[in-house]
Amino acid sequence: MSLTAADFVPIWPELLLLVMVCVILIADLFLRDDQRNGVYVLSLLTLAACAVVTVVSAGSDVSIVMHGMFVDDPMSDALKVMVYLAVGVMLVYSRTYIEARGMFRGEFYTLVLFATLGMMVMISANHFLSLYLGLELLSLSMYALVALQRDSAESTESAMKYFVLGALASGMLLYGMSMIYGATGSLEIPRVAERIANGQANATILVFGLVFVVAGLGFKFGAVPFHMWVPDVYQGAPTAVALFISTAPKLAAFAFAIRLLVEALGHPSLLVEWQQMLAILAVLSMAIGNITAIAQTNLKRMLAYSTISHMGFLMLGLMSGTVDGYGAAMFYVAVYAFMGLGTFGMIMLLSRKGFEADRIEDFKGLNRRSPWYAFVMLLLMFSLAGVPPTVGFYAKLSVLQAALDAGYIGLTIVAVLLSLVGAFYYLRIVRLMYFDEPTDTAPIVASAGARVLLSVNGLAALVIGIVPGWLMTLCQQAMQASL
Amino acid sequence: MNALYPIIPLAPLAGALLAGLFGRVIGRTGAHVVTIAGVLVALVCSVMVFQDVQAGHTFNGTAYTWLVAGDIKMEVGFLVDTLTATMLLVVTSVSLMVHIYTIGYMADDPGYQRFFAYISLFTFAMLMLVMSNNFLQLFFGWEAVGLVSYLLIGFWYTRPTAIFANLKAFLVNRVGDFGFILGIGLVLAHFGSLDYATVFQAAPAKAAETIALMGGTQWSLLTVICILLFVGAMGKSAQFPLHVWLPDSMEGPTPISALIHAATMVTAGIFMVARMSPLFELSETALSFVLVIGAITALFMGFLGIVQNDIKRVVAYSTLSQLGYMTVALGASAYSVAIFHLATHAFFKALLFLAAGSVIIGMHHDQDIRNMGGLRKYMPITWLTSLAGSLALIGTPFLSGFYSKDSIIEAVGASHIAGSGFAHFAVMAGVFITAFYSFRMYFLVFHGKERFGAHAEKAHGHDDHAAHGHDAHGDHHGGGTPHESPWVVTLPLVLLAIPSLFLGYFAIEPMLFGDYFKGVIHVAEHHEAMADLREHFHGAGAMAVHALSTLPFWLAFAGVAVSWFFYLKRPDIPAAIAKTFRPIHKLLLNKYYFDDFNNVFFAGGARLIGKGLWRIGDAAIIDGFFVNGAARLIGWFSRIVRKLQSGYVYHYAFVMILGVFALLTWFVRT
Amino acid sequence: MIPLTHYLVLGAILFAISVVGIFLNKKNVIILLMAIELMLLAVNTNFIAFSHYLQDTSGQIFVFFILTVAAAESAIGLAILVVLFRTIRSINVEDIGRLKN
Amino acid sequence: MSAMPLLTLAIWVPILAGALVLATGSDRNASLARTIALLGAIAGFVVTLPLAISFDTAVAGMQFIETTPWIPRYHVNYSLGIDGISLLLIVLNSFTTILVVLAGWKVIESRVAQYFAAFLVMSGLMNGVFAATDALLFYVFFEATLIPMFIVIGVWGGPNRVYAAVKFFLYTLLGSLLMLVALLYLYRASGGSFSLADWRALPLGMTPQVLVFLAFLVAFAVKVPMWPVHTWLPDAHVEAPTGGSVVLAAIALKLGGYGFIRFSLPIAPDASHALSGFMIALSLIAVVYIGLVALVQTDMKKLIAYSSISHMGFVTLGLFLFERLGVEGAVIQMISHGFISGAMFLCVGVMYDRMHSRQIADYGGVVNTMPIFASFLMLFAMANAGLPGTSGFVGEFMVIMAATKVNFWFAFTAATTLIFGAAYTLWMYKRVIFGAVANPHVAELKDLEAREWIFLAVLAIAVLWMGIHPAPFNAVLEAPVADLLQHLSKSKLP
Amino acid sequence: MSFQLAVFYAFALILVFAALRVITARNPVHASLFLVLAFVTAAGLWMLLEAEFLAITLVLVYVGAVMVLFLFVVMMLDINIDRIREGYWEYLVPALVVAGTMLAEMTLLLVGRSLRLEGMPAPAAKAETYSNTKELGRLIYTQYVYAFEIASVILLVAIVAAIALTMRRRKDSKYQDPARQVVVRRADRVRIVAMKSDKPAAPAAPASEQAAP
Repeated sequence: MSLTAADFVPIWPELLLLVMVCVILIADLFLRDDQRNGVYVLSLLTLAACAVVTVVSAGSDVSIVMHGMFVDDPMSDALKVMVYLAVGVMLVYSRTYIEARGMFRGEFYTLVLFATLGMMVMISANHFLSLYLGLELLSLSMYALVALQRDSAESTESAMKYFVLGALASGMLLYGMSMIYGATGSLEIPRVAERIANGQANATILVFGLVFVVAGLGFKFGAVPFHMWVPDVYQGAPTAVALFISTAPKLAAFAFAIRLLVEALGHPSLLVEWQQMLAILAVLSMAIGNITAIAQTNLKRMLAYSTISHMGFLMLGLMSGTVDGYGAAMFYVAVYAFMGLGTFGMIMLLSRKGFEADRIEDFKGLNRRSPWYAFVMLLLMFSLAGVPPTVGFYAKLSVLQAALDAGYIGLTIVAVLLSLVGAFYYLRIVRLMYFDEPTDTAPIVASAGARVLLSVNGLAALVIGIVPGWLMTLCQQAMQASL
Repeated sequence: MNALYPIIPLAPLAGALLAGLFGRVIGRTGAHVVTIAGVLVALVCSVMVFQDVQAGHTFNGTAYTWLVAGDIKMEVGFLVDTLTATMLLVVTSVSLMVHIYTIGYMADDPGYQRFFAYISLFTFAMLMLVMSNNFLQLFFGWEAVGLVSYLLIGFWYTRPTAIFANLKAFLVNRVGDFGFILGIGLVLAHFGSLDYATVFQAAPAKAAETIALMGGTQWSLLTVICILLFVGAMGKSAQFPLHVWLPDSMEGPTPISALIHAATMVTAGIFMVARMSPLFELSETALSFVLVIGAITALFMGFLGIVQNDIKRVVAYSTLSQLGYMTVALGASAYSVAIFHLATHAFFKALLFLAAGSVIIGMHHDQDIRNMGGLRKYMPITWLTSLAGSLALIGTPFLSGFYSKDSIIEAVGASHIAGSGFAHFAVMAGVFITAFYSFRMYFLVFHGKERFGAHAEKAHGHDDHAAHGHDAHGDHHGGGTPHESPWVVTLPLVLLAIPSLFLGYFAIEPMLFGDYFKGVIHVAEHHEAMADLREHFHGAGAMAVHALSTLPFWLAFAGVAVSWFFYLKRPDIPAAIAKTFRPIHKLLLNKYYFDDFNNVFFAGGARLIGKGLWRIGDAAIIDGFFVNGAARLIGWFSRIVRKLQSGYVYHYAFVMILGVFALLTWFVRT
Repeated sequence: MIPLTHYLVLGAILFAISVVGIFLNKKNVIILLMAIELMLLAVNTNFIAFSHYLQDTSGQIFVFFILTVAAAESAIGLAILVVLFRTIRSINVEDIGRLKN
Repeated sequence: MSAMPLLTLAIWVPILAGALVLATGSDRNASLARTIALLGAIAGFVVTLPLAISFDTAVAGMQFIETTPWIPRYHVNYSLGIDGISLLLIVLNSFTTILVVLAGWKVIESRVAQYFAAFLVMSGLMNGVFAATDALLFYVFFEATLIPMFIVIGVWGGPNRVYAAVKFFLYTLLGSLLMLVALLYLYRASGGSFSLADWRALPLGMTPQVLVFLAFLVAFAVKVPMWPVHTWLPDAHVEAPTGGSVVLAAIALKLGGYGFIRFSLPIAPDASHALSGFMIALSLIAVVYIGLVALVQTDMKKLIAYSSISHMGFVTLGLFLFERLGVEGAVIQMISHGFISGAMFLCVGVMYDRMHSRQIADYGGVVNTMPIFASFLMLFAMANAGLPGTSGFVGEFMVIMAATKVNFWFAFTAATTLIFGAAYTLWMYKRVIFGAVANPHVAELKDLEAREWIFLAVLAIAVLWMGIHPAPFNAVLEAPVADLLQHLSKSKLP
Repeated sequence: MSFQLAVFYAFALILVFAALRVITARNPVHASLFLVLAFVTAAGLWMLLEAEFLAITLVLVYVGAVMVLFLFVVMMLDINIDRIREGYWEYLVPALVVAGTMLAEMTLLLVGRSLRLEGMPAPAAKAETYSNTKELGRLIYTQYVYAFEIASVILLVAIVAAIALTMRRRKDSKYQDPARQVVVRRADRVRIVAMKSDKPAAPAAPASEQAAP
């Protein structure tokens, strides 16, 4: 029962991150306020190091270690790298922003890195327990991060809501897991799948558990009707944290769905059940998300509803029940995370001390103030709307293709029509930026890093749109090798 | 192909382009020199071609391929035969006269070069039309002459009446063209070619063919084609009920009234039907249609001439009536007679118009005949040429008009197709009316009391264009005495008077009864009108002598006599009659209310429907209900849905639980 | 011998009670946190019952970790509660409704 | 055949030129932006000339083929190729871009670089649409054109530009999204291919054909636009700046007609046959209904916009007659409409630049102060009314001829355009140009300046050339149209 | 009814009652105490399931630590109890409908025949030497060591978060920094400004100024 060196090789990134978090935690105690930048740099370096380790150790094989608790497969490697990237970019974008809001402290960075660790655990989970623990590690860090701007009523209120609803969702998830455990007698994902395949599991109780599991999962994704927290938290949380919530955890949630639904409960008899459940969630999410977004005046809130609708699209890919579909969903979530980074990055770019550029009106006349950032935002908005040649189009294309492949023609058409509704509010941003005169004429201040990265982010929406092949292939191959 | 053929149309085109595009460079003199040279070249070539054709050298061939689509070739080509040659001569000679005349008439108009460019362009288009050997080119010329007509009617573009008239002319012509193009379409669809020769050759075989147009009713293909083509002719040749544009077209300068709206363009329809004789001969119904339409035009348009007071309008209604005569001839299968009348009419009507123009110049651009009188003293050449023209028009024996018109009356009398009885009556009555209005005008203008000056102030309404400087005759506002026009104006009058007087005498025998149109105009065996005519013809002189004892002559005489009595002897009578028959007079003055009907029903109706479709169809239903409605619906739904997000965590939890509950109920069925 | 279903039904009842508690309670956030604890209790009972009847200890291990996490969760929840109270001077659920559409 | 990737150049030269303009230009040195834009537009046109010169009219299939794998995951290729139909449209497009740059030369004073860049990029994207032989590539270009157009209308447009821009965008997006579903369906049905050639050969049952056809129909009908999904066009045209209107009318609408030729007809031939009555009915409604609506417009641009819809009705009518003359006529009509509507909008632009009004009632007697302009407009108005000798006649004539062959009443209804077309065009002309000088503003008008003279003259030459000598235009269409009709004559039902 | 069953029912009833009281108690302190009762009874039930270690842990961790924390917070926050239960029953009907139906559904499902859970054999008795605590301890430190480590990280996060949220200085609270006080120099506090000597202002004004304080 003892662990060998082979057990530790795949978890190198996690170990490295854990060690570094502790280092940062301690180092922070000894740093003066004006040396705080060290924490920032160290965090970025940590992420970079993790990325290097992950990439170097990446292979096309699947290895299960730590007594079946941990799995290292191409999908996890790919997702982890994306998570590092998302977190790193988020740190760069938010550098100026958090400083202006008194959050530029060690806790911010340690909590972010703890959350990252939680995501990594989720991504590599091979056991319900590691799945759950990873999820909680992520969630608890998130709750704290949302509340971190503690003199803000919005921030704390949203943290409270997030916490209560999150705990409720965890409870549901656990209830579902307990049922699955009862039906299969195991908590280890491959063995659960094996028992189900062998017909040893009680089908009704599995479905019973499945409902709760899907509910918990729906909460993580922010799918309707488990979405209610999303707008309030996005709006209430500091933009940096909202950015964080809307990007990297979606990648983890995707892994979570793959592990739980596909790997554990992917048996055809259950597949049809959760396909339908996801279909319902997908349609509701796309409809409610897109339609409600239209009525929003707060940009963060609007983006929250946009996220909800995008999660609906993501589910189209997941529910297809094919490896291609999962690949499409992975591509979608990667692209989505990437676009989320850019849009929230833009909000932070326009914000400054004492001013939160989170009303839609704040983007008025941006083209006058800064044609370049208006262009970046334009690309991001069209990308979110799924208009070619931006990358968002290919994301939409691949999930629609997956849904159609699975025979959901009606659903595809509904999705397409709802994305038209979606285009309306993305267009509104572009409209304000380009067609209106600015009301706010303050110069745009941001760190050079954020400026460069944001430009790269926006341009990439176009460039990857022009050459999307590699990323699609990457996701596709990662899924194929992992399942 | 004879090298002369392309030169004939292209020479005027070259003149037109030079005058039009480089008008400013070459100046006024340059403009008329190049255009007249162009037309002169065309005339000379036409004469040569005419002789060539007389010598038996006809031609039918392609000059240029316009477009090829699969096995359908659309080409430009020439068909040169006696019909073409005749038309060439008529067109180029009248055109040349008008060109020369214009030098004087438009002498001080700022649009001088433009005018020459237009009339030369017109000449080109007309020549293309008559030389065509296929329907496409025919349509080309057809529309091109319409375009120039449009441009010329609106030549004085600041006059509201002129720009109204040219729009009207174009649109009414377009109605005709609408039928015409459909006719062409049917030809192409059923014959697979647009070439005259091919179509004419295949036509007899298709005589029995029918097409279903409405429901199951079968229509004779050729009847439909012929009627549709004739609808085109109705537009261009101003046949009832598409005649409405022609009187208004008098808003244009007088030279073009002579050239386009009397001598050439309006006869394009007549020419076309004559050209299509192989088709029309195969359809009795179409011929009847032609006959009746022609008869209506001939009679009823003549009536309108009686009440007109504008010198040009009188001539214009006369033209309408005469076009009706030609059409009647066509309907009676007397195509050659129609062409004959076309030719003679071209000369004497051009003469009358140009003479009227000369009078207008003399009258300082006053066109109201009530303000004239006794002009013969002042304008002797104009007077004499006018008299010649009028006499020719009313059909005085030995003069051109007599031969052509009398032939028509006889041909109709000999025809037996449906409607020929009515037509015969109409043309007969028309003789009296023609004589009456022609001499009414003649007497009012050249004889009787000198009325100019007295009413001038109140009657110069037609003249507002003069304010823009085309008229530099000085004190045109009624002051001054009339004077004879310069030689450039009177020369064409004299030159035109010659054929007006003598052409008929010399041409009737070869044109109607010789082999002149053999192989060009087809007359079916059973249409015996021409044969009948030929039987009774014993030479031009004999015909004239014989005419003295026939009804038309005496009708014409009566017309002249009555008008003399009414307008010279007892000028109070017309007014009394007008008063007695007020409703009829009013009807005539209002041109049978056709214009009002068209304005209200067609123009107004179209605008009303358009407005309805726009406001209701586009704005209310499509945009309002569907497009904006969908947006509003989503917006409304959005406002409803957003209320769900109440901000209270227990609501959120409730929704989550409800979700689980719903999923549970839906999926877990034991 | 107690049938397994007894425990499961008990778990379901507890679960339902906690659910009712969450959305019935409009005044006190602390009660919300307690209701969540009840829910976890229901889950734990399920796990232990299954673990017992399946003779598989992994269920109990899971419960162990749930307890651990729940403790941590409570700590954070209470911390947020304290922060919340400091900013809005209330832990009344109805006062936590500034963020809405 | 040239070894140069000519089509790639035709697409990317304008786009890169646009990027260059965007990068170098700002309102401070606007003249630099203008110059680069003009050079870019000319370069874009020049690179299409070798296509026209070395085009082989005898070949029915694609020429200048280029293929590179693009998205291997979905077997999507960057594959380009043109036949005669695409060739005409590409050259027309590149040509129009130059005019548009000239048209905006002086008028656009704010965000100059963005304006020109938008047009250059749009030009490249449109070329991409016409050259793509891979459905997804087509779609990407097809949709991407929306973005610059949206910006152009919205930024440099009139007072109601926001509504118009959004309406334009959403309308067209709606159409193309349904088309996307059809593309995905076909991808699946063809066993994983986006190649148009594969789809053309793909046997399909009647129901799928009809569904695919309808999905395409929505996309292309909106673009064309066909009645009743046309209402975005008048708004877009009225609000767009002159250049925008020109491109919209001259090129963007052609995407719809082109789409029918490339997608609907060859992929769903049986459905096309089955639904041809429906299509013809819609086309004829467009001709008559829109003709009447155009008659009562009081805004010049709106009138021309409606006239565009009516004229495009001939395109769809011609296509669905399944007659050689009809299909060729439709393509000819597209090209001709490109010239004429472009010219008409430029003319309105010329007046608008001086008077800042598009209301017919504000004008009158313009000929007195702008005689040369009036002459040009007369030519274009006559072309718009379909006068023989101008390009406007050729396509209409061919389509009417084809229609008579199919059904007399089709032709009858279509031919009413002779009357309506003339009525609304010339009535407008009369009210705007003719008459006495209506007001002091008209009295102060200056006639054309050299720049305007050039672009109107160029278009006038084009209109006349195509009217007098259309044979070369039609010659390139012969082979592909024959091929298409041959293809259409065979059922694809499995 | 066996003894075990009787004990089960007794504990279960108390548990349900306590749980109900938790969510209905007017006073949060009472609610906490009822929660303690619920935990204790639950621990009893767990005992019946031979999960001794967990039962004890539950009491230890929850009753001993977590609930104390709860109580502490309840006491610390000065909560207006009077307002606490206003409008409590407003959502009772929908709540009962949904929760009741859901419960009914779940129960039906769990006792339904199709589930055949009744057929699950009663587990064999454990060996005498079997120690639940020992077994769990062995597993936690061997097979589940990875999970254990993560759990410890979670606890660390909880610590960090709790400190970060509650222990930071407030922006508006005033505090002294001895280090800065020590290094302060005269120039930092006092500034001598040279002023041009002026004639004293007219004495009329001061009347109103002096009235102000």
